[in-house]
Amino acid sequence: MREIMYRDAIREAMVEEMRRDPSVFLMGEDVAEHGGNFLVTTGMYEEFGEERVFDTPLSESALVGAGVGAAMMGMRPIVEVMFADFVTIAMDAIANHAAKVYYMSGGEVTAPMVIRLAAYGAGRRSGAHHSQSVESLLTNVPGLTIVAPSTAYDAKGLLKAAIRTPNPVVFLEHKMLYAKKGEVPEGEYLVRIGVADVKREGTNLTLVSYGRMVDVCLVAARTLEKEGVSAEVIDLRSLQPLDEETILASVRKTGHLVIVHEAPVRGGFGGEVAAVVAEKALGYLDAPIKRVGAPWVPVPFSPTLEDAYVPQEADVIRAAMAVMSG
Amino acid sequence: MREIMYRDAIREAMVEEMRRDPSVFLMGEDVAEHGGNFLVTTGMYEEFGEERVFDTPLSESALVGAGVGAAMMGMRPIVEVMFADFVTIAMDAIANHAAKVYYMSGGEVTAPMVIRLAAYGAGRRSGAHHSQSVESLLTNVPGLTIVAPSTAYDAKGLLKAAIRTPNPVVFLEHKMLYAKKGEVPEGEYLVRIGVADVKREGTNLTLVSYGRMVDVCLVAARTLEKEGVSAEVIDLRSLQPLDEETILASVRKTGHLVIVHEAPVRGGFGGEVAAVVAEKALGYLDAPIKRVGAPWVPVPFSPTLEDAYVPQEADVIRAAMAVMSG
Amino acid sequence: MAYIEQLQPQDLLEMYRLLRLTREFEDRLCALWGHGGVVELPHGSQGQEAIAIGACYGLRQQDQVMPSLRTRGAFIVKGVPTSLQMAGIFGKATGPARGKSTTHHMADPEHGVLLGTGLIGSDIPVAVGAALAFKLQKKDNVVINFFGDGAAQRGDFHEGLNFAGVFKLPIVFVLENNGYAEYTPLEKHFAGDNFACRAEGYGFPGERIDGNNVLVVYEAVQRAIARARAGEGPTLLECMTFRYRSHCEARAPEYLRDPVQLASWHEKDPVRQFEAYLLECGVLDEAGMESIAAAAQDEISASIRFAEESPFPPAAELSEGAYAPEDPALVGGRRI
Amino acid sequence: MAYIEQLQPQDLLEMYRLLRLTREFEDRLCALWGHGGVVELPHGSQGQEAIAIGACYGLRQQDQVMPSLRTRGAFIVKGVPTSLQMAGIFGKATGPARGKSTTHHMADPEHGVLLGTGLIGSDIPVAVGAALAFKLQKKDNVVINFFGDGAAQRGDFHEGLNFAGVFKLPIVFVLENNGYAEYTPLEKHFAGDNFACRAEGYGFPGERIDGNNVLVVYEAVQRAIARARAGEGPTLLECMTFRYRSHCEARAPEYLRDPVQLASWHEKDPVRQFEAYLLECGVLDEAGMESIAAAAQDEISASIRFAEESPFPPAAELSEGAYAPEDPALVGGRRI
Ligand SMILES: Cc1ncc(C[n+]2csc(CCOP(=O)(O)OP(=O)(O)O)c2C)c(N)n1
Ligand SMILES: Cc1ncc(C[n+]2csc(CCOP(=O)(O)OP(=O)(O)O)c2C)c(N)n1
Ligand SMILES: [Mg+2]
Ligand SMILES: [Mg+2]
Repeated sequence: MREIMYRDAIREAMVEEMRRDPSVFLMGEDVAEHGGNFLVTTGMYEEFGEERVFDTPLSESALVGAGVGAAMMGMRPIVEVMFADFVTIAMDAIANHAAKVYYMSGGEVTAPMVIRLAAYGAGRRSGAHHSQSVESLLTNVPGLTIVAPSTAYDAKGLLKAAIRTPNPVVFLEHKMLYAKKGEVPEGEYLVRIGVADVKREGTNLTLVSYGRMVDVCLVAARTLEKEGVSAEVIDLRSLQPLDEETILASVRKTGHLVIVHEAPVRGGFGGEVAAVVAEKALGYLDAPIKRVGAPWVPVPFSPTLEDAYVPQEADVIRAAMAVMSG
Repeated sequence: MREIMYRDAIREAMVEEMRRDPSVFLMGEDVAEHGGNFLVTTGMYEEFGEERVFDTPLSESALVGAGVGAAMMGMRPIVEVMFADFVTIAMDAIANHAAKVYYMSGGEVTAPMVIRLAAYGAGRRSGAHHSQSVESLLTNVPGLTIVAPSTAYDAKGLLKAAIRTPNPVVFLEHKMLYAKKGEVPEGEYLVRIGVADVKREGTNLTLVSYGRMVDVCLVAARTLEKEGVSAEVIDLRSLQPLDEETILASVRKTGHLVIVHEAPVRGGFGGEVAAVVAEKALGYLDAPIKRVGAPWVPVPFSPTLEDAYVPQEADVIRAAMAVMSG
Repeated sequence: MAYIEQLQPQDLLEMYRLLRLTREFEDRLCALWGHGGVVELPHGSQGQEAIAIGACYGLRQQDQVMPSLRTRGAFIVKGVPTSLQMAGIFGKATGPARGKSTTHHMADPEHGVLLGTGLIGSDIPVAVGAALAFKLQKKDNVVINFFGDGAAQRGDFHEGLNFAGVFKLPIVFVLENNGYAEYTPLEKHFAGDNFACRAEGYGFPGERIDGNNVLVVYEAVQRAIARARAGEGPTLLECMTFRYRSHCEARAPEYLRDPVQLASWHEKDPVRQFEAYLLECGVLDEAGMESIAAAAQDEISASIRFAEESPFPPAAELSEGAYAPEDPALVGGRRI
Repeated sequence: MAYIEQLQPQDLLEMYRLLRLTREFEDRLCALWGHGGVVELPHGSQGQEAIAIGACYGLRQQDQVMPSLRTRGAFIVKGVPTSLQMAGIFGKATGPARGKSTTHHMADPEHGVLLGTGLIGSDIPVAVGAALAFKLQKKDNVVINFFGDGAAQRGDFHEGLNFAGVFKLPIVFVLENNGYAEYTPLEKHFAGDNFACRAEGYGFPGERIDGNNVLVVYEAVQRAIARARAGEGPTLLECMTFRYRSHCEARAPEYLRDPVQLASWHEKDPVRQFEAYLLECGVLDEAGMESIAAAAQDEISASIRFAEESPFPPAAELSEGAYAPEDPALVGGRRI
């Protein structure tokens, strides 16, 4: 099958949905002529024109806030936040407005919009303010839907589904995945939000992950195979809703769990996954649950430091071996 | 011993520290002549004058951001955010600036400040935007220190410690605790940040909580006693740093754990506590870990709905019984 | 004054009725506070009613209003039943969102009221987004966004107005300058001479007007609306006014304020002022005045009765409605 | 022009040296990009150097600057060694924070440089807070806060300037208007005529000036600083300029820009302009010019060598320094 990059898959999803539905439009900083710093929106302005693909002032709060207002009035905005780190200045529009529209209006108003938190994560020497994994700033906010695809295929299918849902969706795009290639069908398909993907079957260890760390887990799993550990790798794909059943089924089978994400461990989403298992599959655990994540520091700039910051295959293997021998 | 209200204890801590250290000052909205909507800062303007206790424009981002700048230049600001829900518009100054100052400056600059997220939590018919428990928006941010006292005694001792630390501290004040009375010594004392408090000793169930829910757990514990369940109640007091040892020691003793907080369960801090136990004391657990928290909705306004929203003694008991029989 | 000249006597009488009804609503509500029943803390708009009535009179149903914390009149002019508002204030199931949200920031798509927020000023970009939708949909509807002098210090005021200016959106920003942000007087949160001048920094006109004269407000807003419908962009109108009550009913009207200043504004009362004008030009007589007043009293009495007799929402409804129903083909998994 | 008249020939020569050194730094850095070594993506300030040099020349060590993404000259005038900056750009342990942060937003308390942020505009309230500290400490130091036209659309610009105006803080806001926010031209993110007028809405003076004339900038900033030190409050200076390079080195200078416009600005080059002036008034001669140029070349060459030869920070340093050392009597527990 045709292989395209993650960034191209995201664009394809937006383009297909904009052709299908005139109420869908894209706004953000430098998304039009420029096509985005990561080439995600290249060519969209040329196809749809400045009424449906346009640049906004350097005003993230107004960007997302205006998206909410437009969504409440029947449009289906896709708003791109250039770097996910900037979510801190759009938090109110996301957490206090978009997320609460349906409930506070007693179901009379919806806010169907997709907030693309672009280029999250470390790896490009971008410093503390252009490299963060921000999902936990949002995972305790009722009303939100949060997805974080790890492949081009999922990126396209999940984004198309996200654009069609009547609720606000936060779409997390890891900057180190943009150039990653993967098989993506030409035409129409959807990936269900809230359904995890078992990327690799295994019998005695479950590795739960999402975003960029999925590939790290897959590499680790191959190495672990040589050590006699058969690791099952689960890509959550969505954090809200969460596919508890897939996680629990795997843990009931393997009895061992390691959760891996790029965000720092303390207060990270891994805690939620561990808690779900500790409540609903505790009896099946043959060993303590381990979490792998970044150290408790901001993302450093220098290559030697940043490379050490990002969880590596070795970290996953170390945790896995500890769990298997524990 | 003398009994005073939680709000008075907070004020006393600020007053004592301001008398002790001229670099400490207080700014916020209506904290001066008005003395705050919850009477926390009453009289401070009169004692310290407008140079050390002053009102700011309705600009939370500038309020906290200016606090960071003043702290970097040798002051020790206490900034009051009138309602914790407004943290969404001050997130950037807290999470992207204050939290990162020391690391990004290679230890050359500090940001010693206290951000008082006032009047958090439900219970006063204030609606979705004046009733939230916002701690999980901040618990995954390295560089922050986060405390949430449940008693007047802890409020005073923790706030005094917070004002003296060289790092930024987020101080969470539950609106329903402001009028709660407790024994508070007249003079100088400190409560160590990062140390939990065993509020009640027990032998076969551990209830971990913080903030307003501590009292709910204590009431539930008394009822459970009658059911033959001896519940130990732990008040975390600080979420960052976290007193893992106290939690683990208790669970190793009781073998049963229920975590209780007012915030919604999914993505809440309870997940972190569960994960710590599932990693470090799994072998001691005789039953699944249960979490009690608010349902997955914004905080509703109507009394019947809001009362049902806040976790009650009955919810804790239900979870406790399930754990004890599980 | 082009627009007010087109107003017919029945328009003037209707404006007067709306002013009286709004005043009646607020006075009765404030009187009830503390005597049981009223759950939502009142933030009375008495003294400022001319702004909401003048700005909203004559709006289309599809035109949207984003009220401030002190724009009761906007709900009333837009046709949100006073009984629904009162029931919401009582926290009843017959109120907005069946009690899930306060009426302060209630949504009413049927009457063109946008869902607001408890975060003062954060509603501005959202209102701007509604205007953006109108532009993209090529509809000539407008949005009227009300907010106070305190809200004008929020970053969202700046980002929202600049955004609206850049895209020439059909929106009118109505700034209710009552000289206070809660208990903080204007001079302590603003060093400028006026707010109207800020519009220049966004590339559209700004004007300071008398917010206590309903016809002055009507004229200015109608002019701004014409601009907006014609695709010429936003306008900022700074309406000078004063509130009689304290920020909210938790305090007395004189609390931290100068009684003399308070009294001086009562002289400029928007209802009495308009009343005198109507009596003078013979559009209204004592009898008509009385019957309008009586009708307002009856309506509010009925609304209060409705609110009192309505049931509270059953606790079971708490956990419903955080998400709009989703196609299972699109979304699975567990929310919690 | 009161202030520039007090400048001595050696001041003028020093300003020229600083301009040349800054230009040299930027040109050499941009030339190195892509050829290994340079880790931090360059955001060249070529064409805008007069703003930083003119604004910072003559500042006290205790005066604080909060640079923008394009204020290399501010670091240089304030005395941050070019070797330290270059080492930081190379990601070396000899750079700011031993490689933990980029140099874009580096802190240097010793030289009076405030820690910035990668979030454009968010530094404004922080700079205002530094000025607040000076006021509370009764020091007559000032803060110079640099930012661009794009940053001026952030809510933090509004909240920060209003806050500074209300408290009459000792700060000078230097807006570098280069007509672009990344690749978005001014007319697409701003509908106003100028930014200077926004100051009126905050109650302090604003002025638009020629940002390519170092003496014009110096004069205006000195006047603003005098105001600030005298406790009269902030000033907003909109400096008109243009950048020769693209937003960053990821694109060519002409990318999405008009070559003619680009060329026209080269005519107004701040370095050449000042050079011509100095030659004309005899403060500088060809020989002096050459030696200053040569010295600048040598310094940057040495800085690059220093950066190249410096070690990267050991990975072990990664996890150190998220918190300042705390008294165990105050803080216990586990961070992680
Ligand atoms: C973001 C935010 N900050 C603070 C508050 C608390 N608060 C509610 S109303 C108010 C004053 C608003 O003043 P203004 O905008 O002038 O409106 P007015 O009450 O005078 O009509 C404040 C500070 C809030 N609700 N939201
Ligand atoms: C809050 C935020 N939004 C967007 C960006 C991405 N970004 C970096 S520089 C820039 C443009 C800044 O324009 P301006 O303020 O005019 O400064 P200039 O680059 O022109 O000197 C943008 C959008 C950012 N770093 N921070
Ligand atoms: Mg006001
Ligand atoms: Mg610019």
